[in-house]
Formats: sequence, C-alpha cells, structure tokens
Amino acid sequence: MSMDTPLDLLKLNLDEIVFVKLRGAREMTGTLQAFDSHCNIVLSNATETIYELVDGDLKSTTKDSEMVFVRGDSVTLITTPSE
Amino acid sequence: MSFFGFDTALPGQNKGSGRKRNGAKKNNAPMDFEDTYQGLGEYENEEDDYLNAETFGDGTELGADFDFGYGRGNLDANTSSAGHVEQPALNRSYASAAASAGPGALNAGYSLPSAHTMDEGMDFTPMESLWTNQSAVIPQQQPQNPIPQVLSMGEIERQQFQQQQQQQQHGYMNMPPMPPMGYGYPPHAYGPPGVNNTGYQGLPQDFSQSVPQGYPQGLPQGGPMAMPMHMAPMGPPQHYQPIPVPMQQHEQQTPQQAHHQAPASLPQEASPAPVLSREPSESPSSVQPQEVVRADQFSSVGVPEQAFAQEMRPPHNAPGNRGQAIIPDQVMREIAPRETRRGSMRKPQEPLSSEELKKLRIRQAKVDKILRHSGVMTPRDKDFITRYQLSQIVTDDPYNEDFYFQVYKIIQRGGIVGESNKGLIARAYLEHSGHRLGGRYKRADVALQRMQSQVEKAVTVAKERPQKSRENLDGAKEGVLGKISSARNSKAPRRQLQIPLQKEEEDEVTSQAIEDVVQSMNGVELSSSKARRRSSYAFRSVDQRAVLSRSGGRKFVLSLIETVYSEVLELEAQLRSGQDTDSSALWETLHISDDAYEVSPFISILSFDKGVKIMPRIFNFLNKEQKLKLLYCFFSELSHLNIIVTSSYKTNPDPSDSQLKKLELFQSVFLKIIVSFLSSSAEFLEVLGLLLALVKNNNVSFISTSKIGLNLITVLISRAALIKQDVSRGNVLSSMEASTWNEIYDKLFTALETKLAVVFPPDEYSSRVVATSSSGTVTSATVGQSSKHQFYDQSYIWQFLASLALSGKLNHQRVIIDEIREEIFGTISRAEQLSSTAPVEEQQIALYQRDKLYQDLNLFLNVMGLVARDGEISELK
Amino acid sequence: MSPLLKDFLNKRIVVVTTEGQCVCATLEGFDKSTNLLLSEAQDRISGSHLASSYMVRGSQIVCCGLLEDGAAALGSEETGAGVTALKDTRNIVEDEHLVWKRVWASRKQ
Amino acid sequence: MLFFSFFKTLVDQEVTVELKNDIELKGTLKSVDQFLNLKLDNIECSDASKYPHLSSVRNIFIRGSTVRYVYLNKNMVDTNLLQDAARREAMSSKN
Repeated sequence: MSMDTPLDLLKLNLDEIVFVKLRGAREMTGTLQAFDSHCNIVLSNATETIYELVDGDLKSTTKDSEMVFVRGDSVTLITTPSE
Repeated sequence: MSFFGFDTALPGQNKGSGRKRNGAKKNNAPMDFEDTYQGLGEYENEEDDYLNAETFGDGTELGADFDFGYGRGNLDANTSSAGHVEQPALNRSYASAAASAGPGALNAGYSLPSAHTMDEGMDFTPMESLWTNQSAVIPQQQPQNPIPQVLSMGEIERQQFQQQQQQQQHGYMNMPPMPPMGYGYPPHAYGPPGVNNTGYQGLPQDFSQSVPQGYPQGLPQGGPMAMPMHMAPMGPPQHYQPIPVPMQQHEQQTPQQAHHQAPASLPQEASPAPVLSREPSESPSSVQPQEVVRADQFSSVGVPEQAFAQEMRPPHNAPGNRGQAIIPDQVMREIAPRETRRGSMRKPQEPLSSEELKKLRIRQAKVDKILRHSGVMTPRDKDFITRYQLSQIVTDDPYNEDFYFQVYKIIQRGGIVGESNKGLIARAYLEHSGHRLGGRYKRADVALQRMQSQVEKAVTVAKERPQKSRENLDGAKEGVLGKISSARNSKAPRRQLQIPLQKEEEDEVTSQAIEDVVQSMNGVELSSSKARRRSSYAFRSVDQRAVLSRSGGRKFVLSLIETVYSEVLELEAQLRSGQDTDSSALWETLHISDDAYEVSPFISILSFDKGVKIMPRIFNFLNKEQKLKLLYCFFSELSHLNIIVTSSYKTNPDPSDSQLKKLELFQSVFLKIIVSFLSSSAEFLEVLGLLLALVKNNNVSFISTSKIGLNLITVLISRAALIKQDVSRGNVLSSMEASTWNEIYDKLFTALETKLAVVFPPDEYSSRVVATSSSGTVTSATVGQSSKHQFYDQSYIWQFLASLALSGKLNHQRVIIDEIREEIFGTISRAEQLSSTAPVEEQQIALYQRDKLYQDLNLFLNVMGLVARDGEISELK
Repeated sequence: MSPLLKDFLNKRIVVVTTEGQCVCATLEGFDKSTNLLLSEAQDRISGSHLASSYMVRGSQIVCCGLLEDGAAALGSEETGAGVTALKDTRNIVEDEHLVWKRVWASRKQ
Repeated sequence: MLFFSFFKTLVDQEVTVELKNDIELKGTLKSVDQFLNLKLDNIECSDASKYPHLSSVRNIFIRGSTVRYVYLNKNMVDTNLLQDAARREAMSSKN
C-alpha cells in the first residue's frame, strides 16, 4: 500500500467533507465526490464563501449548492476542515 | 499524425526550411514543395482504420476548420495526386496492427526464417508489423482480424527481447540497433517497402533525392559506401561509412529529374544535369559499381531508380558487414521484381569531380544540421512506443477510460437484464444507489420492513401455538393483567416471579453448551478476540475520533477503506472479465482479526459512510466463513461502533441532521446485509454464536438505548425464534441446541433486566429527533408517515420487545410486562388522546396515527395472547 | 478534435475574450485549440468596425455564442455607454493576501 | 478522462456555468469535449441587465479553461459511482 502522493491523500477524503481554498478570495466546503490530477473536483452539499474588503472591512457572502464542479485551475488548496 | 511515432519533428518541414536557408544563400530561387516532400501523405489516408475515430475523433470531417499549428492541410492538397497510388499499401487497421503486435507478429515480422520477410520487415521497416500490408506475405495476418490482441507492458518488453535475440541469430542486419545520435535521418526514408514501391511512382525523383540528402552527410566522408542507403542507420556503427559519391551519381543520373530538384539548394542540379553520370563511373572510394547500373536500368523502364539503387547497393567494401551478402539480393527480389535483369547491371561507376564533391560536402553539412534531431528515436523506440500506445487503445476493459459514463448509462437503462456483464456492473451500484427504487431512503424501509416481517412472522406463529401454552399463560396473567384492564394509573404490580438473578457482567463463559456453540461455528475463532480485552462500555464520546484513535487514527482508517475499495474494484473488474475471483487479499484489507489495536480497524471502517456503503459489495466476494467471522467481530465490538454511540440517546441526546442521515445509511445498508445473511445462510447455532458475541462482550443495556443497537438485537433473536419455530415443526431441536439457546437467552435477559424501560428514549429525545428530521432531509424512515404531524416511530421498540417476549418463558414475559407497563399504558393513552383532541380537519391523520400506535403495541401484546384496542387491553380471541 | 464549434462556421457569433473584450464576427475557421479566424469583426457594444479579418488565440477565448438571426449589435440600440464592461478571467482579487489575512484573523477569535 | 466522462452523462441536463469573469450562464448542456469545453443551448444570463453582451445568444460555446464552477442538481449525479470512477482514475494514473 503506497499512500504517498498528494492525490492519494485526496483519495482518502473521498466522501468526506473537505475545505477548498480558491483563487479570488474564495473558499468552499463540501463533500468530495470526485477529483482528478488537475484538481478538478466535484463537491456535494457545498458552501462557497467569497471574501472581500469593503472600505477596509471584511465582508463575506456565502452561496450553497447541492452539487458543484470546480475547475482545478481555481483550486489552491484542499484540506480537511478544522473543527 | 506524429502520434504514431513516425516523425514528430516534421522532417519535411524542417528540411524545407533548412534548404530554404541554404538556397537563399546560393540563389534566390523559390523552394519547390515537391523537393521537400518526404512522403508524409502516405500516412494520411486511414479511412479503413477502424479505431481511427476513437483515437483521433472525427476530425477529418471538419471541412472548413483548419490547423494553425500544423499545416498538414497543405501537404494533403499537394500530395493528393500521389495519394491514390499509395493507398493500397496503407489499408491496415490498428486492429491488425495490434494483432500483429502479438506473438504472431513476431513470427511474421521478425522471426520467420524466410529471409525476405525478415529483411523487409526489419531492416527497412521496423514498423512493418504495424504498418504494412503483411497479408501479402503472411496470409493469416489479415487486417480484418477483428480481435486485436492486447499486450501488457511486460509482454511487449519480452517481445523486444526476443527480437534482440533473433537479431543476434540472423546477424546485425536483421534488427536495427540503436544508431548513434546525430546519424538520424527522416523516418520516412525507411518506410515500408510497399510504400516505397508505389510512392516512388507518384513522386519519381524527389524521394530519391531527399534521401541521399538526408543522411550520409552526418557520416564520415570519404569512406566507402558500405551500406544500402536505407539500411545504414539501422546497422551497427561500422556500417556508417558512406561517401558522398554515390549520391552525386544519382543526382546526375537522370536529367529529367532536374526540374523536380530544389534549385535553391542545389544550383548545379537545377541546371540540366550533366549526362556524364549516366555512364556509371568508378568512384575513387570504391563504390560498388553494379547498383548504379541497376539504377540506370530502372530508370529506363520508368521505375523510380535511385531509391532502389541505394537500398540495394551491396556494401561489398564494408569491413565486417555481415549482412552484406544477404540483404541486397533478397531485398531486390522482394521489392523490385524487375530485378531479373540484375545480372546485367554491373557496370563501373564514374568518378566525381572535385567541385562536385565539395558542393556535396557543403550540402551535407547543411542538411546534417537540419536533421540533428530527426532521428532521436530509433525505429525500435518508436516500435515499442507504438505498440504500447496500441495496447492502451485496444483495452480489454471497455470501462477503463470512460467508466463513469458507461456505467451510468447502464444503470439509467436498468441494465440488469440482458448482458450479464452489464448486470454485474450495475449490481454493484444498484445495491445501494437504488436508482430504480427511488434512492436509498426507500431502501432503508426495505431493511426495516424485512426485520419487521420477520418479527411479525414469528409472532404469528406464536399466536397459533397450541392452546396449552396459552393456558399456562392464563394462570400467570391474573396477577399482572387482571389490573391492567381496569387500572391505567395503577402502580407497578408486585413482581410475581423471582428470576434467579445471576449477577451481571459475568465475564467467563464456562458452560458446556456455549462451548458447543463455539465449536459449531466452523472454525470461527471466537476466542481470538478475547486477546483484545477492553472495557465493555463504549467510549462515551460522540466524537468519532475518540474511537478512531484507538484503531490507528483517522488517516489510517481512511487509507484502509481506500485499500478495500481498490480490492473490491479489482475483484469486480475480474468478475466482469469472467475471471475467478480470490477474496483473500480483500479479506486481509478488512483487518477483521487484527489485534494490534484496541478497537478492530474493521469497526472503525464502519465509522465512515463510505466504509458502510462498500459492505454489500464486500459481501459479494466473501465466503460464508468469512462473513461469519466478520459479523462475529462486528457484534463483539458493537459498543465501539461509532453509529451506536451517535444513535444512543444517552451518549448523544441531541443528534444532528447529518448524524441521523448516517444512522439511516447504516440501517439501510448494513442492517440489510445482516438480515439477509441471517435469513439465508446462518444456522441456528451460528445465530446464537453471534448473539453470544454481542451479549458477552458488550454492555447490552447501553446498546439497547440506541435504535441501531436495538434493531441488531431484534434481528438476532427474532431470527433465532423463527428457526426454532421452524425446526420444532419438523425435526426437533437437539437438546444441546435448546439448552444453548436457553442459556444465551438467559444471559441476554439478565443483561437487560431491570433496565428494560431504557429502550424507550425520553420524550425530549424523541421530539428532538422528529424536529431535526422534519427540518432536515431525513425522510420517513425514522419518523412516522404524516408530514404534518410527525411523531417518533416506536415500532422498532415494540418489535424488539415482541421478539424478546417470544423467545422467553412465561416468567420472562412477566418481567417484561412488569418493567414496561408504564410505556404500554402511555402508548394506549396517547393513541386515545390523538383521536379525541385532534381538530376535525386532522381527524384522518389522527386516526391513522392511532391505528399505527395500536398496531405496534399489539405486535408485542399478541405474543402473550393479548390485544389492545379502544383504550382497553383484552385477551386475544 | 473539438467539433463543438462546427455549427458556428460561417455564422455571426459573439466572442468574449479573457480580457473582457466582446466582439461580434463571422466565424471563418477554428482549430482544436479554439484558435478562431473571424471576419467582419465589430465591437459588440459600440458596433464599430474592428477588422475585416481577425484572429483570436484560443487561450484568449472565454466563450462564443451564436447570434440569433436578425440580432443587431448592442450599439445600434444604445451607444454602449450604459453597458457594464465585462471583467477579465484572471480570477484575481486585488490584495488577496490581505483579504486572507483578515479572514484568518477573524477565525482565530 | 474522468470529468469528460462525467460531463457526458450531463448532456441534455440543465446546468449553470459560472465563468471566471463572474458571468453565470444557465442552459442545457449540449456537448462537451475532452478539454471540457462546453456547449450550452437556450442560455440565460443570470445578470442579463448588467451583462447584455450575450443577449440574443441562445447557443453558446464555452472554453473549458474559463469555467470556474458548474452547478448541478444532486439527482444528476450518482455519487457512489462517481467516487468509484475517481478511485479508478487515481489507480490508473498511478500506474
């Protein structure tokens, strides 16, 4: 058993909740349903949070989706969520 | 398509640009396309290739689109006239190519002793087995061979090795060894002979010119022309001793070719060529005279002469050229039938002028520069890569690349019927995806319904028991039930019977009867799990990490699960391809009897949804003994099961929506496996063994505070009751079996006694579950049917109590009634209240709920010959 | 090869580029990298003529939509002044690191 | 090829594509290629008043590289199968 590459670690989290950081000050949390070597992913029950600074204040908006495909070139980080 | 290894560097283009540069210096005449063309078009017409569309898509239909980067379109246009001639040589399909990549190809292309095949296939065209129409030589290598053989990487390598072996046997000429870098030449120069034959007709002189330009330049000049042109680079290095002279001769041989030549690059050729070379001259570097003559003769019959001439030039003067004696003759015979005139061809060659030599040298230097990279890969490299690529294209698992789409479509169509292959594929996913039955939540009902019907069946049988046992009951009823009908608010009646109270948690099982159970469970090592001593109380934490940390940690368990998945996917693929499956590797990955951790990793696998979901597919591959071991482990360590902890109202009084969903998933998937295993394959003693595992190793009372736990107990004891009833009709239970059952039942009962009422969750918990369920996505499996008036469905509790009472003796039944009388009356009064307090417009719902409450309660009461209706309990008639 | 654009050949299309440019043109050709050869290119907003022959690199294409028959350039209805400019697709938020800094800071609390 | 395979099963389903330039297009997926270029029919721009550029466009080709998200309905996806497909992809790309 060789669980050594980053994608193997991603495989461990299939069907588990993951936290995804995205370009453009966005993040998304959801259940990992699929991934490939480009970090294209599919999440279910996902919540996207978009952050922005409005006049120096941090503002966030969230958006829920029951199933979403995320193109890999936006993904900067995938991890399991901290509790 | 460079994909097939012929030339990624587009030598034609390279050369063209190179020559342009060259020519620009010498004279500014425009470059002639024909002069640079290398026969690329020969590889273009592939309509017959039956996998072409799969490989490249239907791009050929794209009429008006174009390719900025490639520019092949121009070539196509320009070579179309030649194309029709070339086509016949190329009507091979990938299928036949793949087929010939098999062992047969070895025979055909490489190992046949018949020399002409060998030479043709190996020396000139290492890709022969893939690209030429071998059917001309070996009839069984028909292109229409529909079943391409798939090679593994190992096989391909083995073939390569064999080829090398044969090469040793047949001398260096038979295989192209790796030429030194930089001696490359355009791959088309050694294209298949068949292609050459026809191709040259379409393009009379250009090819012969481009070839000589192509490669001798990189070789030491002035040496003897030792090798046939097309063969040289494939031979061992000692063959590379050409001199420019022969080329010079060719260039000069045919005056009519002058207009085809690139004037830019070779000004001396652009002018009408000197005729002197028509008379072969003796080369100072001792070039063989005869082939030049041969060339002349070919040209006289209108055959493309130079290429053949060069190919066939016997390298007489090459020292150590072992192939020299064989090759030219055989090749000549094979590819040029006109060679019958061979005998008359030997004429001396004319010497070159020094000016010509000089020009030629300059030209060679230029072209050499251009071609630096065109031979980076040897023919064998390309051969290898092509075969490997083909082996990837022609796979025996059609689901490999497009798995999701293919299987999804099968499932959508409900592909169970029909092709068994598709049925197998669909089965793995239909089991728990449940497309046809509307998703998994309906499936949950299936598992529960099955359990319920099992209990009901047992109760029905019990109701039909001979009146005799009923009468026994009647006597006892007086004390307990005499008050029931009249006194709803009565205090608990005094206990009528003192059950001999064995003290709880009596750990060591010593009874002979239980030893019998152990033995009867065919080699299932009940004792092995004793090695792992642990507190029988669960870790009272809802946090699954608490449990996971005792079996290796989250990551470890997740990696176990993924390994299990890989094994199952592998086994399923084997099943599809009709192979025998061996579950031993899968069994290992489950870590059932792994004592290295405090909690079996298998139990932790079940903490994850995906670990639960894979179970039915695991069960498809396990044998009965393995299943028994698995279930034994499961029941032994039930208290550690995350789902028990989260579904117990004691440890998790406020379950979340996602926890309730987990519970449903577990019930629909794993409970169902257990029910069907118990009802289809388990023997009486095996059921008892599992029950014993549960009772002996766990705090049964705690487990009974969990819905899942209670259901699991119900499943076991109702199944045991059914088997017992069944057996008692036919052959009687052996005394051993009967006493074992009694003993285990007593143990179970003792563990539950005095705490029986805990099976009823407190109202706060029930209402919270209902609230969470109705606000969340959990559906009717947990709660009652009515969407407007949801209530906590207690039927599973009554099923448990009914099963328990069913197998108990009279005194057991009395204890049960005694302990839960509050709940009995509570249920009756709730049922009555419903109908009296409900508003008129909700009467229907209220009536339904009332009936349901009575129905559930009566399942239990019927066991004892009682029935509750209209607020009263009476005897069942 | 991507045959997806085949249906658009020789038709009027709207092309949005990664820079946010929006062009209306006739699709003359394409290749598998979505390099596009366009003719009679107009600005989608103003309707002004851009070029009679226009090539767009595939890497700069966001999308191409088939213009319905008879659809006029937006510029003919309005001058294009009120139309919001399209964003580019670089997906970059200015000072993104500062945003994240704030996010982490707020998480710690 | 996993996601090519995946998107092929979504053909003729209604999806919402969010592009990296923030435009959101809802439409019926008509085709997909191996670059995950998409073709949608009957598109509707979620903020048509702000971005009228695609008004009078019904049929659109979207270059895969400019897609940020594709929103789907849960019932379009067989999650167990998809997870297995991802596992197979991971297994085969490893070899």
